[in-house]
Amino acid sequence: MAGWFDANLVSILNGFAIGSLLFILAVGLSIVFGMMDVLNLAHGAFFLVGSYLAVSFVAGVSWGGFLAALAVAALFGLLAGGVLSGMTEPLARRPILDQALLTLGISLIVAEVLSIIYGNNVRSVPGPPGLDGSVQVAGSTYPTYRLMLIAVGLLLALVVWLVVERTSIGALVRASVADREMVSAMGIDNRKVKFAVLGIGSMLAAVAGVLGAPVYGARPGLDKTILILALVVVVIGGLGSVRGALIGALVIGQVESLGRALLPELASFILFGTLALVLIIRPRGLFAGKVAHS
Amino acid sequence: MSMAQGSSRRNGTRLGVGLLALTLTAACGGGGSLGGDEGGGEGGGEAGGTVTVGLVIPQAGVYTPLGEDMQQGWDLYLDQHDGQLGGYEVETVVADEGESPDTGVPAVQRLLTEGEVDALVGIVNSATALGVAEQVAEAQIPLIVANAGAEAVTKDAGNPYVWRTSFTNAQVAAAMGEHLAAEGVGPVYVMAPDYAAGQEVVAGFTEAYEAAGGTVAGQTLTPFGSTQDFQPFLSNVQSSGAEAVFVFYAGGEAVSFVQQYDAFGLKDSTPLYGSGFLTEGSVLDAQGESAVGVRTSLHYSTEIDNPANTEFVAAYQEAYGELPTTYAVQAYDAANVLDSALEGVEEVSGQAIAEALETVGEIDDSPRGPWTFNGQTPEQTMYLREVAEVDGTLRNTVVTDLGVFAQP
Amino acid sequence: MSTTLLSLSGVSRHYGALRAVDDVSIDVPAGARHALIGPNGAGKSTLFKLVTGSMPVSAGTVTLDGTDITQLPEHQRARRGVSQTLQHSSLFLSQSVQDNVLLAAQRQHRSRRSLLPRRQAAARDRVRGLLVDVGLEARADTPVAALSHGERRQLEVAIALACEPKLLLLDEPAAGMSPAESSRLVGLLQSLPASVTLVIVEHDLDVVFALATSVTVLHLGQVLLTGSPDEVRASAAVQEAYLGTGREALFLDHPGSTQMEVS
Amino acid sequence: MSVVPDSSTDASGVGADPRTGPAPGPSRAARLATRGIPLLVLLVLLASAPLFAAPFTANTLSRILIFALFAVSLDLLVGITGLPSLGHAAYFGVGAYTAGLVSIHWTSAAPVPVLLAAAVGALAAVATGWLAVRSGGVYFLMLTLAIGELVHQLAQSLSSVTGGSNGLFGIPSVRIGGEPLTLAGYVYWYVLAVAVLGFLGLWLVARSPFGATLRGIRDNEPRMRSLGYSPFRYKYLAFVVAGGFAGLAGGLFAALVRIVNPSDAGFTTSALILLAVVLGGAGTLWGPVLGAAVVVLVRDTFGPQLDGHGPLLLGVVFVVAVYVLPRGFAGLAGLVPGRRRSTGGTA
Repeated sequence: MAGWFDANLVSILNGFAIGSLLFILAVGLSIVFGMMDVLNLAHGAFFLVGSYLAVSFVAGVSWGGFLAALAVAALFGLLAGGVLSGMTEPLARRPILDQALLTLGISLIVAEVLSIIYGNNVRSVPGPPGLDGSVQVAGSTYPTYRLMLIAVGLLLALVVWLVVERTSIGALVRASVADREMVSAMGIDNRKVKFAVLGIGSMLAAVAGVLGAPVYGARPGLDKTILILALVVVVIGGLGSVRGALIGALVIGQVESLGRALLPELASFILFGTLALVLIIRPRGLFAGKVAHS
Repeated sequence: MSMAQGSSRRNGTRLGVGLLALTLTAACGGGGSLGGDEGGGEGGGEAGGTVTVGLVIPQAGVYTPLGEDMQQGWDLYLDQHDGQLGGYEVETVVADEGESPDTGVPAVQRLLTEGEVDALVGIVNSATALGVAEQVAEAQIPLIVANAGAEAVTKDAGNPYVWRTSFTNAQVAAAMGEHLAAEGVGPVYVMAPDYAAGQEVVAGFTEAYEAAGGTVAGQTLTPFGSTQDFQPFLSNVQSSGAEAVFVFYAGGEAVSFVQQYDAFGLKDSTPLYGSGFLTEGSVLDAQGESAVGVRTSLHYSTEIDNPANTEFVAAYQEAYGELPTTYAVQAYDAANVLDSALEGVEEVSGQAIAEALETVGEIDDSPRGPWTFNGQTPEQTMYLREVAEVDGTLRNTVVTDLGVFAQP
Repeated sequence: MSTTLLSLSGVSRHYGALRAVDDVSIDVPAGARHALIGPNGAGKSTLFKLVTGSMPVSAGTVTLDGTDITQLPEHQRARRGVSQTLQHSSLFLSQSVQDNVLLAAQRQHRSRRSLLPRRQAAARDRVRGLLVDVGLEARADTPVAALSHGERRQLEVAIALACEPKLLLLDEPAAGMSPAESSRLVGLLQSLPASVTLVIVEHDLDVVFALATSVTVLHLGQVLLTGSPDEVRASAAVQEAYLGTGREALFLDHPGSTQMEVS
Repeated sequence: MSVVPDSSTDASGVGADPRTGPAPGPSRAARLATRGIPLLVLLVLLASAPLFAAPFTANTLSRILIFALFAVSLDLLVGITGLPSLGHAAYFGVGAYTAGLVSIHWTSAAPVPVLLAAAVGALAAVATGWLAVRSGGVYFLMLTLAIGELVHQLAQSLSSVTGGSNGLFGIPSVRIGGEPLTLAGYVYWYVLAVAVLGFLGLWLVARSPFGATLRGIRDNEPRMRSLGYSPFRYKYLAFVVAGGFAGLAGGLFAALVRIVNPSDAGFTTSALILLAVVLGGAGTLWGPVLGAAVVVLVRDTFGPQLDGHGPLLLGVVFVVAVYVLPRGFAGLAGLVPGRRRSTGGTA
C-alpha cells in the first residue's frame, strides 16, 4: 500500500492541482445556475480570455505582469458577467435552453474574436519568477507552480466557502438557491443579486484562466474543453451547491489524474463514465442544492 | 420555446415554399443534376489560357495554423513563377476545409461541382482526404494532398486522381524506428494520441524498431483532443524502465507534452524522440526552452543544406517574416509538381493533368531535396533533426539524413 | 351497500414531529357518497394524496377493492380506478379544453397506441359527451388558459370522470363556482351511477349535505367522527372542534372560495 | 363503462356549435384544399428539383432533408416531450455507422442499410435511454451529453470496425434494383423518398394519442401520473422512437456522404441539431425543418467561403435567434395576423 502510494503520489498531488483550478472555475457556474437558472456556456470562453490576458501581460516574465493580468482578468470578468446578466434579463421567463443557446452563441463569438486578435497558434505562458521551475516531491520532480496552484485553489475555496456559508450575502445566495420567490417577496431585487453573482462567477472564471495559463497555455478550442470539464464538475457535485462544486472538482481532478494513470486504456472514457456512474446512483448529483427543476 | 403552437401548421407550408424558392434561386446557374459527368470534367480554362486550382485548407478550427502555412507556400511558388504553372495563368479558389470531414467534404464537393476547378490542392485532415478520394475520381479532377498522412489515402482509397506531396505517418515513424534500433537506443516507450494518425505512427515505429532488434518498454495511446495534462501517463513511463521515449503529437498537445515532459523531470533522465510534427512550426516557439535537445525525424527542416532550400527559406522569410514549415513546403511542392505536369498538357482538363502527373519524374529543385513519386506519394529522404538555438531562435537542426524511405 | 371499496387502516403521514395525518382508519363502501370535512389543517388534502399515491404513507395500509395498494405508484392506482380533482387547478394550460379531457379519455378507450386519427373516434365521442355533462361543450376548442376559474373546476371534473373511475376523489370541486355552476355540479354528481364511489372534501356544506350519505370529520390529522350527516350535525364533539379553531361560522352557509387550505 | 348516457346530449352538443367535434364533410375538404394542396405543390417542386438544380445544389438539398429529418426526430424529444438532449447525434452516428458497415460488408441495396440503421439507432436508444429519461432538465442535458461523448469516443477507439478518426470510408453507392446511384440527382430522390416517409412517420407519432400523452407529460408531468400514465415509460418510448428516426437520418447521411466519422456522433453535431430545432421553433415539427435548412446553409454552404469566420456567423445566428425569434421561425409565422385556424384541432 505504501509502495502504491509512493508510486502514485505525484498523480494524487496533480489531481489536487487540477481540482483546485476546476473548483475556482466551477463554483461560479454552479451558483449562477442554482440561483438564477442561467446555464452559462460562455464560462469557458471567459476562462480563455483570462488565459490570453496572461499571454498579453507576459505573465511569466515578472510578478508585476502576472498580477496585472490577474487584476485585468478580474475586472473583465466582472464586466462580462454584468453584461451577460443584462443580456439574459429579457430571457428570464423563457426555458433554460434559450439562455444556454444565447451563451453558447456568445462563447462562439468571444472565441472567434480571440482568434482574430491572437491568431490561431498555441501560446504558452511560463510561471512567474520563482515558480517556473520544478521541485523534488518524495523523490519525484514536480512543477513548483502547480504546488502554488493547489495552495491558491484551496485558499480561494475556503474564502468562497466562508462567504457563502458564514456571511449575510452568502445567506442570501443560499436562500435564492432554495427559494427564489421567497427572496424576491422579501423585497430584495433579484436582478441585483443576479448581476452580482454572474459578475463574481465570471470573474472567477477569468481569474482561473490566468492561473491556469502556465499549466494549459492558451489556444483556440481550450474554452470548449474547459467548459465541459466544469460542467461535469457542476453536475456531479449538484447544481447550486458550493460543497458539491468542491467535492466534484476534487473528484474530477483525481479522475483526470490518478484515474488516467491507473487505467490508461480507459482514459478516453473515464471522465464521462464517472459522470454517468454518479448520475445513475444519484440522479441529481452528490449534493443537489435544489429539489427540482422542471 | 417548448410551448407548442399547434395551430400554425399551415404557415409552415408557406414558409417551406419560400425556402424552396430560395434554394431554386441559389441553383440558377445549374443545369440539372442527372446528367453524366458534367460535374467539372468540362470546366476550367481554354488551351493556353488559365488553369483554376481549388486550394482546400483549414481556415477555421484547430488546424488553422497549418492552413496559413500551406497558403503561404502555395502563394510563394506562384509569386516566384509570375502566377503561372506550366505556362498557364493560375486562378486560385480558396475553400475552408474546417476541422473535420463534416465541413471539409462539402467544401470539396462544392468546388468539384460548381467551382469549375481543374485541380485540387490541400487537405490537412486525413478523414477528409479519404472522404473525397472517390468523389474526385468520379469528377475526374486530380487532388494533390499537401498534408494528410494516412496511409490509406494512396493505398486502400487510392485511385489515379489522388496524389500526395507530403508523407505518410508510418514513413516518418519507421525512419526513426530503424535509426534508434541501429543506435542501440532502448528500451523505448511509445506514446501517441488515440486517433488514426497516432495509431499509424505507433504501428509504423514499433514494426520498424522491433524488426531492427529494438525492445519496446510499453505504449500508451492518450485520449485525443481531451488531454491537457500528460502527467498521469508520464508517471507510467517512469515506472516502465524505459531508456528513451518516442512520441507523436501535434498542435496544442505537442506544446503541452514537451513542456510537461520537462517540468516533470523526464527530459533530464530519458531522451525524447518524436515524429517531426512534435517540434514543427509555431508549436516550437510555444514550447520554448523545453524543446531544446528533442530529436525528431521528418522529411524537411529549414536547416537542410542545399541551394534550393537556402533560396526557399530566404524568399519565404522575406515574404512573410517567419521561417517556413514543412506544411508550407508541401504546398510549395504541390505547386511545383503541378507546374511540371502542366508543361506537358495540351488542353487543360482534370483527366489530362492526372495523366501528366504520371510522367513528372524526379522533383530535383525541392527545398526538401530531390524526391520522386512512388505509388503516387513521395519516396523521399528522412532527416534526423535536433532542436537547438540558432541565431536566437529555436530551430530543427539537421543531425544527419536517415536515408530514402518510400511509403511502407 | 355491501362491499368496502376503499379501506384506510392506520394511515399516517408525518413530517418530522408534525403529524399531518395521524392513524386514520376509514372504510368507504362501494357506491357511497362520502364527505370529508374538518377545519383547515385537518389533513384532508394530505389524506387524498395518500390515497392517490402522489405522497407515500409513513405508516398504515390503503386497500382498494380488497387489494393492498399501499406500495403501488400513483399511475398504477389511477389505472385501478382512483381518480381525482385537485384543489389547486392542475391542467394543461397550453392545450384546448377538448384535448385536456382527451388525454384522460384516450387511456380508457384502448386507442392510445393507434396512429391513425380515425381509430380515436371512440375517445372523442366520450370527450364530447363529458363536456356536455359539465357544461363546457361551447368551450371545447378554447385553450385552458382562457377559461374562468369556475370553468376550470368544471373541466377538472370532466377529466376525472374521463378516467372512468371506481373511486372519485373530489377536492373542493365547487370552490370558486357561481351558485348556478355549483348546483349544476351537484346535479351531475348526483346522477353518477352507483358504480362510482365518491369521496368529497368540501367547505360548502350545502353541497356536502346535498350529496353525502356518510361524513367523516377530521381534526388535527385524526378522525373525530364518522357517521351519517345527521349524526355529524348533532355531534357536540364536532362543534367543539370547530369552535376550538375559532371557526364558529363553519356550520353557517358561506362560499368556499374564501377558504385557504394549508396541507 | 359509460357514466352518463351521452347519446342524446351528444348530437345537440355538436349541433349547437359547429366549431367543435370532428370536422364534418365540407370543412374536411376545405382543410384538404388549404393545407394539402400547398403541401402537394411543395412535394412536386422538391421532387422536380434535380431536373434543374446543379449537382451541388441537389447535394445541399439532400443534406438539408437529412438534417431536417434528424432535427424533427429531436423535436419529438425537445418540443413534444420537453426533453432537451445534447447527445442526439449519438443515435444519428450509430445509424450512419450501421448503414455504412452494412453497405460495405453485406449489401447496399435500398432500403436495407437505412432500415437497419433505424433499427440499430432505436436499439442504442433502448440501451441508453432508460438512464437518461430518469432525470430531467439540466441533468438530462448533461447525461445525454455524456452518452454522446461516450459513443463518440467509442467510434474513435474501435478503429478496426469504424476506421477511427480516419472515418469509415469506401461506402459503396446505394443500389436500387442492382443499379448503383452515383449521380447527385438520383441520390437526392432516394433521400427525398426516405425522408418524406420519415417525416410522415414522425408526424403520425406526434399527432397520435401517444403524441398527445407526450405533450401532457411536457406540460404537467405530475398530472399525467394522476391520470394513470407512467411518465417514465412514455418518455423512454419517445426516446427510443426519436433514436430510431435519428438512426434513419444517419443511414441516409452515410448513403449521401459515403464517409462516416466520429464527429458525426459528437457534441458539435448534437449542438448544431439542437440549434436547428430551437431556431425553427420546438414542438412544431415543421419549424425544425427550416431550422435545419438554415444551419446546413450557414455551415456547409456559406461557412467555407468566409475565410474561416464560419463559427462567428454561427455565433451571431445563435444570439440573434434567441432575441429575434423567441419561438423560432414557427413563432414568426404565428405573428402573421388572421392565420390562426379556428377549426377543431386534433393535435
